[in-house]
Amino acid sequence: MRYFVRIGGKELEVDARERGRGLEVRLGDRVHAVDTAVVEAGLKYSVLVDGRSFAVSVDGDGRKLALIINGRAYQVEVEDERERAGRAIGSGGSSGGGVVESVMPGIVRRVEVEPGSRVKAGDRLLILEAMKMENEICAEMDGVVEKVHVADGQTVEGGAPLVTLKAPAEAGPAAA
Amino acid sequence: MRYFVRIGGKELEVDARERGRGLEVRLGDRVHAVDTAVVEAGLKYSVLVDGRSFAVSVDGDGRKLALIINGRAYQVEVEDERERAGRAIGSGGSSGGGVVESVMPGIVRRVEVEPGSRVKAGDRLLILEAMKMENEICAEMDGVVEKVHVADGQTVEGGAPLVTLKAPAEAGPAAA
Amino acid sequence: MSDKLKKVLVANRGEIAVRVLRACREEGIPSVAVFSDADRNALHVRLADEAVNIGPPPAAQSYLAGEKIIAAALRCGCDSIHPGYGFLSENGDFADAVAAAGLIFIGPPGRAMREMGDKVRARARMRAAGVPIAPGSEGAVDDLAEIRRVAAEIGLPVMIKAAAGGGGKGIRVVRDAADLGKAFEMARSEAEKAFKSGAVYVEKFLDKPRHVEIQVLADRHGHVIHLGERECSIQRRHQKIIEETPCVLVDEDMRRRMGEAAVQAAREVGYENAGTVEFLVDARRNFHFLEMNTRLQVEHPITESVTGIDIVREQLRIAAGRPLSLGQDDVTFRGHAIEARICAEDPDNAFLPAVGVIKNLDLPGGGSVRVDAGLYEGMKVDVYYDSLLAKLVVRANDRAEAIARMKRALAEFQVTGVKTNIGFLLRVLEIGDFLAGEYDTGFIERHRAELFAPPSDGAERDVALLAVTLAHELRRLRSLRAERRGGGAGGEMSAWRRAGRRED
Amino acid sequence: MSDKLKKVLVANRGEIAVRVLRACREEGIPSVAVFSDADRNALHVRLADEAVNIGPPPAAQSYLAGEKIIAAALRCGCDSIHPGYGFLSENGDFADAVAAAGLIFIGPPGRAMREMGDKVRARARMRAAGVPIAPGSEGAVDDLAEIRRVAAEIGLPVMIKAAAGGGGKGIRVVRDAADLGKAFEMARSEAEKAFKSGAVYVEKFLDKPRHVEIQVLADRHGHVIHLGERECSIQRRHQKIIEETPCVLVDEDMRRRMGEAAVQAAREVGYENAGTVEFLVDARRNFHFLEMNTRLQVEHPITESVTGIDIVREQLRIAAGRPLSLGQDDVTFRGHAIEARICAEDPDNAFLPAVGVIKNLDLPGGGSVRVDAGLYEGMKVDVYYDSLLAKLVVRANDRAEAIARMKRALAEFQVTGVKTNIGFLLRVLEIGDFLAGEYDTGFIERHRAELFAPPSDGAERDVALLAVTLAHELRRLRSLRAERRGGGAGGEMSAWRRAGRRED
Repeated sequence: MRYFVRIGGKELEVDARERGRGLEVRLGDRVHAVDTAVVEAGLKYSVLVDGRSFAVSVDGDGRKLALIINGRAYQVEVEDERERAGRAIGSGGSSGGGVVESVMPGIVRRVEVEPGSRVKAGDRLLILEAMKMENEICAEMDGVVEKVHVADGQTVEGGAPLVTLKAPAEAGPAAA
Repeated sequence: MRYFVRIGGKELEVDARERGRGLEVRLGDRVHAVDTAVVEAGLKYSVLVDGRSFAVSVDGDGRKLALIINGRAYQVEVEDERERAGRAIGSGGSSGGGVVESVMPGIVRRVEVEPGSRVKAGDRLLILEAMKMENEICAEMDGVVEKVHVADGQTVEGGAPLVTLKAPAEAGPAAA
Repeated sequence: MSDKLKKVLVANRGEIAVRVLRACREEGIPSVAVFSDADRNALHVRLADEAVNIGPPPAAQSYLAGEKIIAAALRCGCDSIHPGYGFLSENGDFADAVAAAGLIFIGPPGRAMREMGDKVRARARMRAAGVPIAPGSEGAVDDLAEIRRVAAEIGLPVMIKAAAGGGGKGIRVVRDAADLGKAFEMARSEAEKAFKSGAVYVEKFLDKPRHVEIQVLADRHGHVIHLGERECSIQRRHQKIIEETPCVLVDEDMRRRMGEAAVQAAREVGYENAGTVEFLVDARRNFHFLEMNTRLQVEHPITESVTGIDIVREQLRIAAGRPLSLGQDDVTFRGHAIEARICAEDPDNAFLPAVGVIKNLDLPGGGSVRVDAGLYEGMKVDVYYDSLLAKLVVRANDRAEAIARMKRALAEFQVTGVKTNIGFLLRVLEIGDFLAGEYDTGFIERHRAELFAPPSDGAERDVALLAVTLAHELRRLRSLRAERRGGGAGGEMSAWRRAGRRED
Repeated sequence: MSDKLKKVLVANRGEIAVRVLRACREEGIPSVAVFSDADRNALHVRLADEAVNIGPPPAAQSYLAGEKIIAAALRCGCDSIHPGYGFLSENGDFADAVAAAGLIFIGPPGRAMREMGDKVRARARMRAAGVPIAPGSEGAVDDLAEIRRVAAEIGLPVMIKAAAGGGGKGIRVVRDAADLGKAFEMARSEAEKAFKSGAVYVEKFLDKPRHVEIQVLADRHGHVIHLGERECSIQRRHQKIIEETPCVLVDEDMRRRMGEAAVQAAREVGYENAGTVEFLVDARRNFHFLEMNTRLQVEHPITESVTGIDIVREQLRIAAGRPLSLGQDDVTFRGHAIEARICAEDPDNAFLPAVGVIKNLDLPGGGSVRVDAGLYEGMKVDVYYDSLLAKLVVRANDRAEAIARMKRALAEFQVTGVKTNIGFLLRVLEIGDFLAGEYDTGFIERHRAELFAPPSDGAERDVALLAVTLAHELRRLRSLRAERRGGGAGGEMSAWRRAGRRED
């Protein structure tokens, strides 16, 4: 099975096939013998790669996985060739529009933009209070506020949309 | 629900009924308010008895439970009134015969009795090797060997019958 | 009066409640935990002798509800209350209320807390007592014009700080005069919310300051000693994440001088029990009084590791009226200790707090490794409380060995279900300046590029191989579970057996 | 020669493999674990840099297969092998084979091991070197008549011991001349099986002996030092279960004299690396050489706790040819340390080993508490290997505080899925004679009545209440699961919801 792994910005192609009790994994021009043992199914594994030992914890079960390898956390996206083929057929070219989501549950303390506000990357959009700290939620790109999804005092869950930004290109010519 | 709890040699009668979010438990002439929280279902609980806090681990799910309460292990047998009623009807008066079981997997090193052997409590019946140690398996009561279930060199599982003893009363008049 | 407390209520939660409960257990004193509805299953509830529910999750209705806590203590027959840190621990009025209820507050008298709690007044008293302080406003300031005037006088950068502050809350650093207004506003708002007082003051932000503090112990009989220093300069969001002792900058003479200043500070306000005097140390090794934390400090275990003194047990004994069991000359230091704070947060996302349910938890073990935590599998980490999950403390014979041990222990500390800063802490311990001991409170900001560098090519390869291996395993597990649920015809059993074999 | 090892293969499993691997990691030395088929998932495999399968579960085909282990070390590019304790650790021929393969054996030379390993020869050499020894047979004995003669000469009780013995195996105590034959036979059979040599010897069984041992360190440059004593008299089945340091009987003068005797013993055989000289101490505080354990000892952590010295790191440095980093005068002792061995066994059933799968595991934490273990949830405990699951070590300022801390930590140590001796250890720590320090190797036998007393009425009540509460919960959980499986009509959902709420 061919897999596509996204780490940070890069994508690597990895080929894995079962061989005896283990896996034979090819990355670039090198082939590795991988032996995997289940410590707790779905959670904890012991992996030997060419005899090198890795204690790996895993969180997630879809395309996005959080791996903890000897104490270090890595966020990766893994897709196999069938999934990729399926996805290519299914959805065309989705938006890429900039919805700023809440990374954690909290209380919205002060919204500082409104629809139409023009913002630069790093500008503060609103203040979210969580775990007793005020956290500034800032724009990650230049753009124009398309929609504000929350109001002052509102409690939000992690992942809740806060503000939708349009890139300047999408926003059309400057308003004022 | 009425329960019968066997601890060591004693049996205690305990009455438990749900009351609000918790239990009301009666033992003797005292009634206790019990609040139970599940830490890991089937394994770990936090129990408040009249505000006194107990961290309890449990192993087993039948009549026999192993409880660990603040580090101390207790073997108990619990039966509710329905189970007791059912059992009273089901089986008449079972034997109480003395089957000596292997408490662990191991290898039988030397059987030292044979059917008909007369033994006293504490006499050695056989030697069982496990975890690199020779363990003497001794009679827990006076009696006569009725049956030997194993032979030298045999590998046994935990719980396997080793020797069946008859109490002297059951064994009839002394043979020789 | 007996020389032992009769029963202690611990008015806190999380690792520090566990810490105090363990000390009570070891001292042979019965203990009572309090818990909010969010903490019914918490470790501190399970480790206490008794436990009392004190209300809903928000702290204001539970862990900050002083009257409920005092009522619980009285109802359970306690003679004393330990406040831990945070929550009510530096609330002088609470300490007074505890005393007024006939109970012992395990900490300093309310009066001493108020003297030190008002940072503005504390600065004035320390200046009078001859303890060196940093330049800044004479008193509290409440208008922008005054802030601008002081800033101009002492020179930028400055800090605007809550007069009632602590724990990094209500602090803003200003490097540019144009930002004074915004910073003033935010500091005041945060201070208002955290401490119910919006009063702020201005202090010189020292050039590359190191944050070094001195632990003191004071009994009811006038004995005050210090237990050496802790270096706490590795901070993010103005909160410490790595602390160590000794501080590489501090030699025996400087330790003696700082220790004497700290003891003087404690004496000046009639201090009692354990406390910490914080100093800022500038590049020329001058030290300036910053504030006194009138409570047990998060990082107290590193001092315990090198001195062998159990600070919480000393607290319990001091509160019972016993004289200190040791004098200044009995305090000796052995080796080097480091603490790392394991927090539920996302370093890659501005260290924002993370939430979740702990799925898997492996704690490190072995020699000279200490874990203080309230963690357990199945624990919900939510937004109500602090993001501190655990403290990992190591000791070794010297600093290099302690760092090596910390790296080893951090690598063993595995948490899934919630994001943590463990990987980030490991990266800090690999930065050359940290290894050389050359750092100050600006360390993390200054080393962003290294701290957030992508993995090396070799590491990336390994991660890719492991990611695919795990993804492959998870697919196997999914199909296995689907088969088990579906029953599966005879022909399909082979996959199950194949999977089952490896799961053995 | 570099002063650091290049890569270490750890020829062991369980907690001691983990212990050594951690030291390698902290010392910056790459490590290789070996594992049998039973240990693929084991912690030591996961904590090593590399891991090599060396065969099926029986030790003879894996952890005792010296040639496989040496081959693995060579294949992985190791320059050294650490044997841990047990298995091949006291096999002089293995040490020689390691050296012959061009590898460093992290331990004493094979010659020194053989000298000490043959208990009969060791007794002779020690006597010649002026180290006090206990009365007994001059050499090995192999017929019952000779045993009877020696027993008559030195007087009963006597011990019949394997000449190649260790770890309590192949030892029988005889109090009655009538039992000499049976004991001889069993000791010989056990010795034959454990050590491949049935040779035994006879030694006076001292009246109420205490088992006190001295840790020594010796480098390649002729420096030999001792790290004080360990008291190991709390034993069951001739195996230690609780050890402490210092020994209440040993004052400074006695420690110096025993230390010098131990150093003399080590010098006599040209010892190198870490080793332990065991003494029996009689009621009049006379000490007699018992044997030397030519390897790392299970209970080495208590010495580390009070001296601050990492014995395994010293082993790695000594093996690399470095001189000892400290002299005898640099060794100081701080406080009191105790170790308790957590074993998979059933104290209520003659301490027979127990087996199972670890379902739930909670390890204790907090200050001055150390856990050395290879434990994890899901681990299979089976009959192939030793029953030692974990070592719990505490340190405190004095003995009473250390006992209190140990009790606290043991109570937090929860294991389900396999029977353990944790409750038994707690009971030992409550016996008056133990608290008073008045004990010897007969302690457990003598206190059977107290140690196995039924719970008090109050405790019994609590257990009954909790048993019923848990039984009630388990019934609820069962019916909940049955409902979930069955789907359940709308009306039956209420039970599910009710149960689910509490499971939150």
